[in-house]
Amino acid sequence: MAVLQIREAINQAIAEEMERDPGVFIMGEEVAQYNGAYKVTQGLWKRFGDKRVIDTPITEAGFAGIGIGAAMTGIGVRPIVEMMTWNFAILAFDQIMNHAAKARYMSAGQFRMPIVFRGPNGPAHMLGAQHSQALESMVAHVPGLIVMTPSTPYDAKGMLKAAIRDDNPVIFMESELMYGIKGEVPEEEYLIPIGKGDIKREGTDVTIIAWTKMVAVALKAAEELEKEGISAEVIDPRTLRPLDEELILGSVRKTNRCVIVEDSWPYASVGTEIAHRIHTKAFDDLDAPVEKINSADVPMPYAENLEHEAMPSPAKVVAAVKKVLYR
Amino acid sequence: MAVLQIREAINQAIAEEMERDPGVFIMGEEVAQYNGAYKVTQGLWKRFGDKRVIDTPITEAGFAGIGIGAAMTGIGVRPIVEMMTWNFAILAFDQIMNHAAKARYMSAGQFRMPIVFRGPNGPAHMLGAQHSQALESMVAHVPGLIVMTPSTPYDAKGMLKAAIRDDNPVIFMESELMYGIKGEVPEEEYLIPIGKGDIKREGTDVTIIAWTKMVAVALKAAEELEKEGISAEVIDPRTLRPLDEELILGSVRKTNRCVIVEDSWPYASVGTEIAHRIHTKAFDDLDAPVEKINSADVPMPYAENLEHEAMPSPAKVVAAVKKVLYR
Amino acid sequence: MKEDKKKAHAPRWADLNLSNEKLIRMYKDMLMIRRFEERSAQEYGKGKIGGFCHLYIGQEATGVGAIAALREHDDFIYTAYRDHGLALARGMSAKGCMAELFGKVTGVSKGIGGSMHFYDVEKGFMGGWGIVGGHPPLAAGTAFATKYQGRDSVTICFMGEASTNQGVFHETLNMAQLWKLPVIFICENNGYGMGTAISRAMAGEHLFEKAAGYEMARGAVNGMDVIEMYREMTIAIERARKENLPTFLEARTYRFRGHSMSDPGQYRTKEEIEEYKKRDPIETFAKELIAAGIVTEADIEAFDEAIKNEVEEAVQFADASPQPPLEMLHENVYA
Amino acid sequence: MKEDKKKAHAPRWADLNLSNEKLIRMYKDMLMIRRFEERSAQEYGKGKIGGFCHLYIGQEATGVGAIAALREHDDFIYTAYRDHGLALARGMSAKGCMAELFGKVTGVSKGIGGSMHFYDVEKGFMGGWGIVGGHPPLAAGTAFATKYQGRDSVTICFMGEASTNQGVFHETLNMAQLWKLPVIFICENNGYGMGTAISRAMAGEHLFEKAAGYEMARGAVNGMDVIEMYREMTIAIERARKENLPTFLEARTYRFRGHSMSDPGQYRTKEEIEEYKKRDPIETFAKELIAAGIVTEADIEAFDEAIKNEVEEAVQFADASPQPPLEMLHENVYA
Ligand SMILES: Cc1ncc(C[n+]2csc(CCOP(=O)(O)OP(=O)(O)O)c2C)c(N)n1
Ligand SMILES: Cc1ncc(C[n+]2csc(CCOP(=O)(O)OP(=O)(O)O)c2C)c(N)n1
Ligand SMILES: [Mg+2]
Ligand SMILES: [Mg+2]
Repeated sequence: MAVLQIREAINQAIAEEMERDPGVFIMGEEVAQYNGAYKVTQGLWKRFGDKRVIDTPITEAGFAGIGIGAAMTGIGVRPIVEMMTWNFAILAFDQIMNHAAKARYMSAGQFRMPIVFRGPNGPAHMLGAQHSQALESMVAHVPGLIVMTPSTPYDAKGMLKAAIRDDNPVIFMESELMYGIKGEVPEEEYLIPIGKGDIKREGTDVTIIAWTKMVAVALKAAEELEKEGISAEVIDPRTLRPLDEELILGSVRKTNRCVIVEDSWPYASVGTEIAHRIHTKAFDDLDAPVEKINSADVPMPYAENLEHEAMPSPAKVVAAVKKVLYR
Repeated sequence: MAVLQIREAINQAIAEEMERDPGVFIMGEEVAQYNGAYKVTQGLWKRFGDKRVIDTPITEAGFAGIGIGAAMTGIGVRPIVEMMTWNFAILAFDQIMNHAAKARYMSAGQFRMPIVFRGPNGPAHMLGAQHSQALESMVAHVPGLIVMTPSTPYDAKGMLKAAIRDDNPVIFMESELMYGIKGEVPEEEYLIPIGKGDIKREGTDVTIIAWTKMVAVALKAAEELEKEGISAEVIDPRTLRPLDEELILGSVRKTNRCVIVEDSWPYASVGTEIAHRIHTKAFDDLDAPVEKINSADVPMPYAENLEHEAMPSPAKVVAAVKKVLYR
Repeated sequence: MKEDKKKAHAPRWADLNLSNEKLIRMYKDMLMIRRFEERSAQEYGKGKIGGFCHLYIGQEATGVGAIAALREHDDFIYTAYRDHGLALARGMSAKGCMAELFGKVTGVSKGIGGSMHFYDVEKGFMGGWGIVGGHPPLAAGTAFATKYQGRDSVTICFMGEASTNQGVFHETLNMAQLWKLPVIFICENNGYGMGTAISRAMAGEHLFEKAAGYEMARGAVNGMDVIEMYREMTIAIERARKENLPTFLEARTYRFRGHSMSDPGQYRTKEEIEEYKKRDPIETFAKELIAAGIVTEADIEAFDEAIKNEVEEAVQFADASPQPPLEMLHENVYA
Repeated sequence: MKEDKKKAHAPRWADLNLSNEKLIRMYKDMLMIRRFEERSAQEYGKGKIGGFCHLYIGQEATGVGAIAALREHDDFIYTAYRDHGLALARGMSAKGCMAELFGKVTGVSKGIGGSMHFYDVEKGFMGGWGIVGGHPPLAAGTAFATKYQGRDSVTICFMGEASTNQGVFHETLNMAQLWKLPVIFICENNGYGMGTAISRAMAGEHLFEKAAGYEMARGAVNGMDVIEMYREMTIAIERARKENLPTFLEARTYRFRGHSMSDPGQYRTKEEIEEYKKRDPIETFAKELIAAGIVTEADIEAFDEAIKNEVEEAVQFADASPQPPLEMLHENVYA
C-alpha cells in the first residue's frame, strides 16, 4: 500500500471524484494557481483547469453562497468549497446554517444539497486567538448539517469521497497540524460511510474518545497508560453529526469508564454532547462520571508556553484516565 | 409596585441607563423612528433624539462592528446594539466572536468592551425555519462573551441594567413571545448581578431547569405535577455564561433528580452543558440521569401543528419528570 | 409622413414581439397577484394565516414584467420573502400558494416553508428566502451551475433595495461580474426597508450605481410599468444568455400595503401612497390594453370575475386541506 | 521668471509645512521598519519567532507618510495583520515589537497577541487584526465614538486591497458616509492578496471606485512616495477633522517580500519585483533628502548604523525577556 500524507490523501480523494464525476469542482481562496494555502489542492488546477479549480476573492460568505446555489440547482453540480481555515468560515455561517442546512427542509424535500465545505480547523502553532479556533461544536449544533473530522490519511480519503457523493451539506474539518501525518492508503477505491466511527486501539479498562488531531494525543496517552498496566480503548467517531452512538456506548459498556479529548472550548461542545449521551444512555454502566479534556476556555494566546498549556496533552489525558479509574 | 410587560421593563432599563450615563446609546434596525420592530424601544427616539437612538441600515455585521469599535475606544461610550432577531445576528458572528470576544484578551487587557448585543431569540409563531432559531448554545460556547436570558419583567430590567454597566460584551437574549408577559417591577433602582441564578419555585422532589420562555413551561409543568403530589423546584440560571453552578448543584443535591427544558436544538446545547456539569459534579447525588426536553432536532417547520409538535411543552416536561422519578 | 403617423399609433410595445395573448396573460397575472393577496390579507385577519405575511400589492408590474421575459422551464428565479406574487407570476397555482399560507400539506412547500419560503423546483422557482441579502449569492450560484453545465439558462434574482446594504450582496456582484455569470439582479426599490426610507439607510443618490465599482451593466427602470420592465429585461436576458454577462437593474416601484401585516405604516404619508396609487400598474395597463383595442371593458370585468373565483376556490381548497402529518416533522432534514 | 526658477528649486514638499526634523523622522521611521523586519525575518528563520509573519518591507512609505500626518496622541489607527511596520511608525518601541514577535511578556501585547495583534491603546494604536476585512467596521466605530463624544479625533484604517472584496467593508463604507464619520480608509494596494493578483479577484478597473456608489471622497495615491502619502493624508485628515467626512484612499504600493514567511512567491516574476525595487521608497527618499541638502550621505549611514543597533538591542531584549507566566492563560478573558 502507498504511504501518503493526509494532505495527499485528501488531494487524491478530490482528484478521483473529479475524474469520476465532471460535476464535481472545487473553489476557494488560493486553491488553484497557488496550489492551496496548505498545498492540499496541489496539482489540481494544472490537471483540471480553470473551469473546475477556481480561485475565489476573499469573500467566504459570497463563495459559500455561490457553492450552495450551484449545488441546489439540481443539475449534477457538486461543489467542494475550501475554507482556507474554519476561523474564516464564521463569516459564512449564515450561508451554511441558514441556507445550506435548511433549503431541503423548507422546500419539503424539493432540493438536494450536494456540497462539501472543507478546510483546516483548530489551533495550529502560534497563530493567535483569531486563527486558532476549533469550531466543530458550533456547526454540529445545527440540524441539516453533517460534520466529519478525519484523523488518518486512510480515513480522510474514504470519508471525503463519501462526503462528496452525499446529497447533504457536509462540514469536513481537517487539521493544519495533521496535513503532514503519514499513513497507508490502499490503491483500490473505498468509501467510509458517513456516521461510522472506528476503534483506533482496542482496550478494556477505559474508553478514550477523540477525533482529528486529538486521536494522536489519545493514542500517545494510551501508550503511556499501557506502561502502567492500564488498557485504554481509543474510539474515533469520525463523523460528529450523526454520531456513531452504538460504537461509543458499546465501548463504554465494556470499559465502564470514559475520557473525552477535544481540541475545542469546553462549554456546550461536541465532547459535552457525547458525555451527555453516555451519562444518560449508559448511566448504570458507568463507574465514574465521564471526564473531558478540552482546550482551555480562553481565546488562544500566541506565546508558545501558554499555547502549549492551553491545549490537551497526553499527560492531561493520562491524569484524567487515572481520575476515572480512581487511581 | 408597577406591573410592566417585559418589553416595557427592557425599555425602562435602557431609558434609565441612558439617563444616567450620556455614553450609553442604542443602535439597530428600526429602533428609532419605528420604535422598534417589537416596540421595545418605544419612545426612546423621541426622548433621546437622533444622536443616541440610531436607525441602522440592514447590515448586522457592519453595525455590530461599529458598536464594537465604539465600545473599545475607551472614551466612555457604551453601545447597546439591537439585533432585530438573533437569527440575523448570525451574520455578525464574526464580529461578535472574533472581535468583541477577543480584543481584550489579545491585547493583554488593554481594551474594555462595554457593549450589549440584545434582541429576541428563539421561535415565535409560524415564522418558518430561518426566523425560528434559539442560538444561545452557539454564543455560550465562546469564551469572552457573557450570555444572559431573562424570563420575567423584574429580571429583564435588573439584568439588562447590569449588562449595560458591565465592561464585557454581553449577549442578551429575549423572546418575542414573551415581550407581552407582565410582572411586578419596583420603582427603586436595582441590579441583578451577572452570573446569579434564581429559584423560580421551590420544591423537593425534582429540579427543573429552564430559562427565558421555557421558565413558564417549567412552571406550568410544576403546577401539573403538584396535582399529582410531586414537588418540583424550578431553577432559572438567568445568566448562561458564566453559569450559577452553585445554585444548580445545590438544588440537584437536594432533589436528586433533574429535567432541563430548552428552546434550542439538543445537540451540544447549553442544556447539554448543564446536564454534563450535574452528571460530573453531582454524580453520586443523582438517582437518575438528567433528562432534557428540547426543540426538535430539525429546522423549524411553518405549519402550526408541526411547530407545536416541535417545541417543548408542559406535558413533555411532566413526562420527563416522571421518567426521572421512575414513575 | 404616413409612416410616422402609423408609428404614432402603434402601441409602445410594437417592437417587443408581444402577442395579444401574452399581453393579456401579463395583465391577468398582475390581477391574480392583486386579488390573491387582497384575499390573503383577509384570511390573515381571520387568523387562518400565521406568521409574517409580506404583500406584493403595488409591485405587480415588476415581477410580472420580469418573469414574462423568461423562458418557462429552464430559467431560474430567486427572491426574498416577498414571494407570493412572484410565485403566481411564474405560474404556480393559486391553490398551492394559498394552501402554503394556510400551512397545509397541499401547499407549494407542503406547509413546511410558509409565507416566506415558496418553492417550485420544477418551474425553476428557487424561493422564497427570509434573510435579507442572503439569497443573491445562491442566485449567482445557480447561474454558475448552468454555465458550468453548458446550458444557456438565465437566473434572475429579486431583492429589496434595503438588501443592497448587506455585504454579501457586494461580494456577489463582484464575483458575478468577475466570472461572467448569467444572472440578473432585479432590485425592487419600493422606497422603504420596513419603516426606513432609502435615503436614511443608503449613502449615494443612485441605487444602481452600487454596481458601478464592478463595472457591471446597470440602470433604472420604471417598475410600475409592466411593459418597461419587460423591455429592459429582454435586453438584460439577451446579455446574460448570449454573453454570460450579469446586469443590475433597479426597478422603481412602490408597495401599497405595509411592510408586513403588522406594520402600522406611520413612516410615510397618505398623500405619498395616493400619489403612487394613481400609477397603479394594473389600472394603467388595463387602460392601455383597452385603448389599443386588445381587450374591452367587459373583458377586464370578466377577467376579474374569473380570477376572483379562482382565488375563492384556492381559499376553499386551502381551508379544506389537511395539515401536514406529524411524521413530517422529522422528514427532509437530510436527503 | 525669477519666481518660476525659485519654485523649480524649492522641494516638492515646500507647501506642506514639514520641518527638516520631521522629514528626517519620516526617513528614519521607514528605515527602522526596513531593518526591524529584515531582522525579524532572520529570527523567524532561526525559529525564534513562530506562527505567521507578514512583512511590510516595500510598503514603508504608505504607513509612515500616513501616520506622520496624524496627531500623536488622540488620533487612532487600525490595521490588518500586516502591522509591525505601522506600529513602529506610530512610535511603538522596537523592543516591545520584537518581544511580541518572540512571544514574550515584555511585548506590546505581552506575548498574548502575537505578530498579527499588536496593540498600544495609549498611542491610539488599536491593532492588529487577523480576519481579512474584519476591522474596518471597528475603525468606523472608533470614529463614531469620538464624534459622539464631541472630540475632533480622526481614525485611520489600513487594509489590503483584497479585503475590499469582503462584504462588511461595503457595509462600513455605506455607514461611514451616511453618518459622516471622521474615518479614512487607506487601502494598501500592493497588487496581491496572497498569491492572487488583484485583477483575478476584483471586477472593475479602478479600486478606488468601489467607494463611488456611496459618493465618498476617493482617489489613488502613489504609496511608494512618503511625501505624496503625507500630502493626500493631510487633505483627507482635514476633511475628516473639520467636516466629519470619510475618505477612501487607494495607496498603490508593493511588497518586496512574500505574503508571509512561508510564501514561495511563484505568482509573480523576478522582473516585476526588480522593477518595483527601483522605486524603493527609502532609497528614493534618501536621495531626495540629500539633494535638498537636508542630510548628507554620512548622515544616512549614521542613521542606518544607529537603527541597526537599536534593532539589535531589541532582539537581545526580546530574547532575554521571559515568556508570560502561566497564570496569564486565564487572565483578561473578562474585564
Ligand atoms: C439579515 C436580516 N436582517 C433583518 C431582517 C428583518 N427584515 C425583514 S424585511 C426587512 C426590510 C427589507 O427591506 P427591502 O430589502 O427594501 O425589501 P422590501 O421589504 O421593501 O421588499 C427587514 C429589516 C431580516 N429578515 N434579515
Ligand atoms: C476572512 C479571512 N479569509 C482569509 C484569510 C487568509 N488570508 C490572510 S491574508 C490574505 C490575503 C489578504 O490580501 P490583502 O487584503 O491584499 O492584504 P495584503 O496581505 O496584501 O497586505 C488571506 C487570504 C484571513 N485571514 N481572513
Ligand atoms: Mg424595500
Ligand atoms: Mg494586497
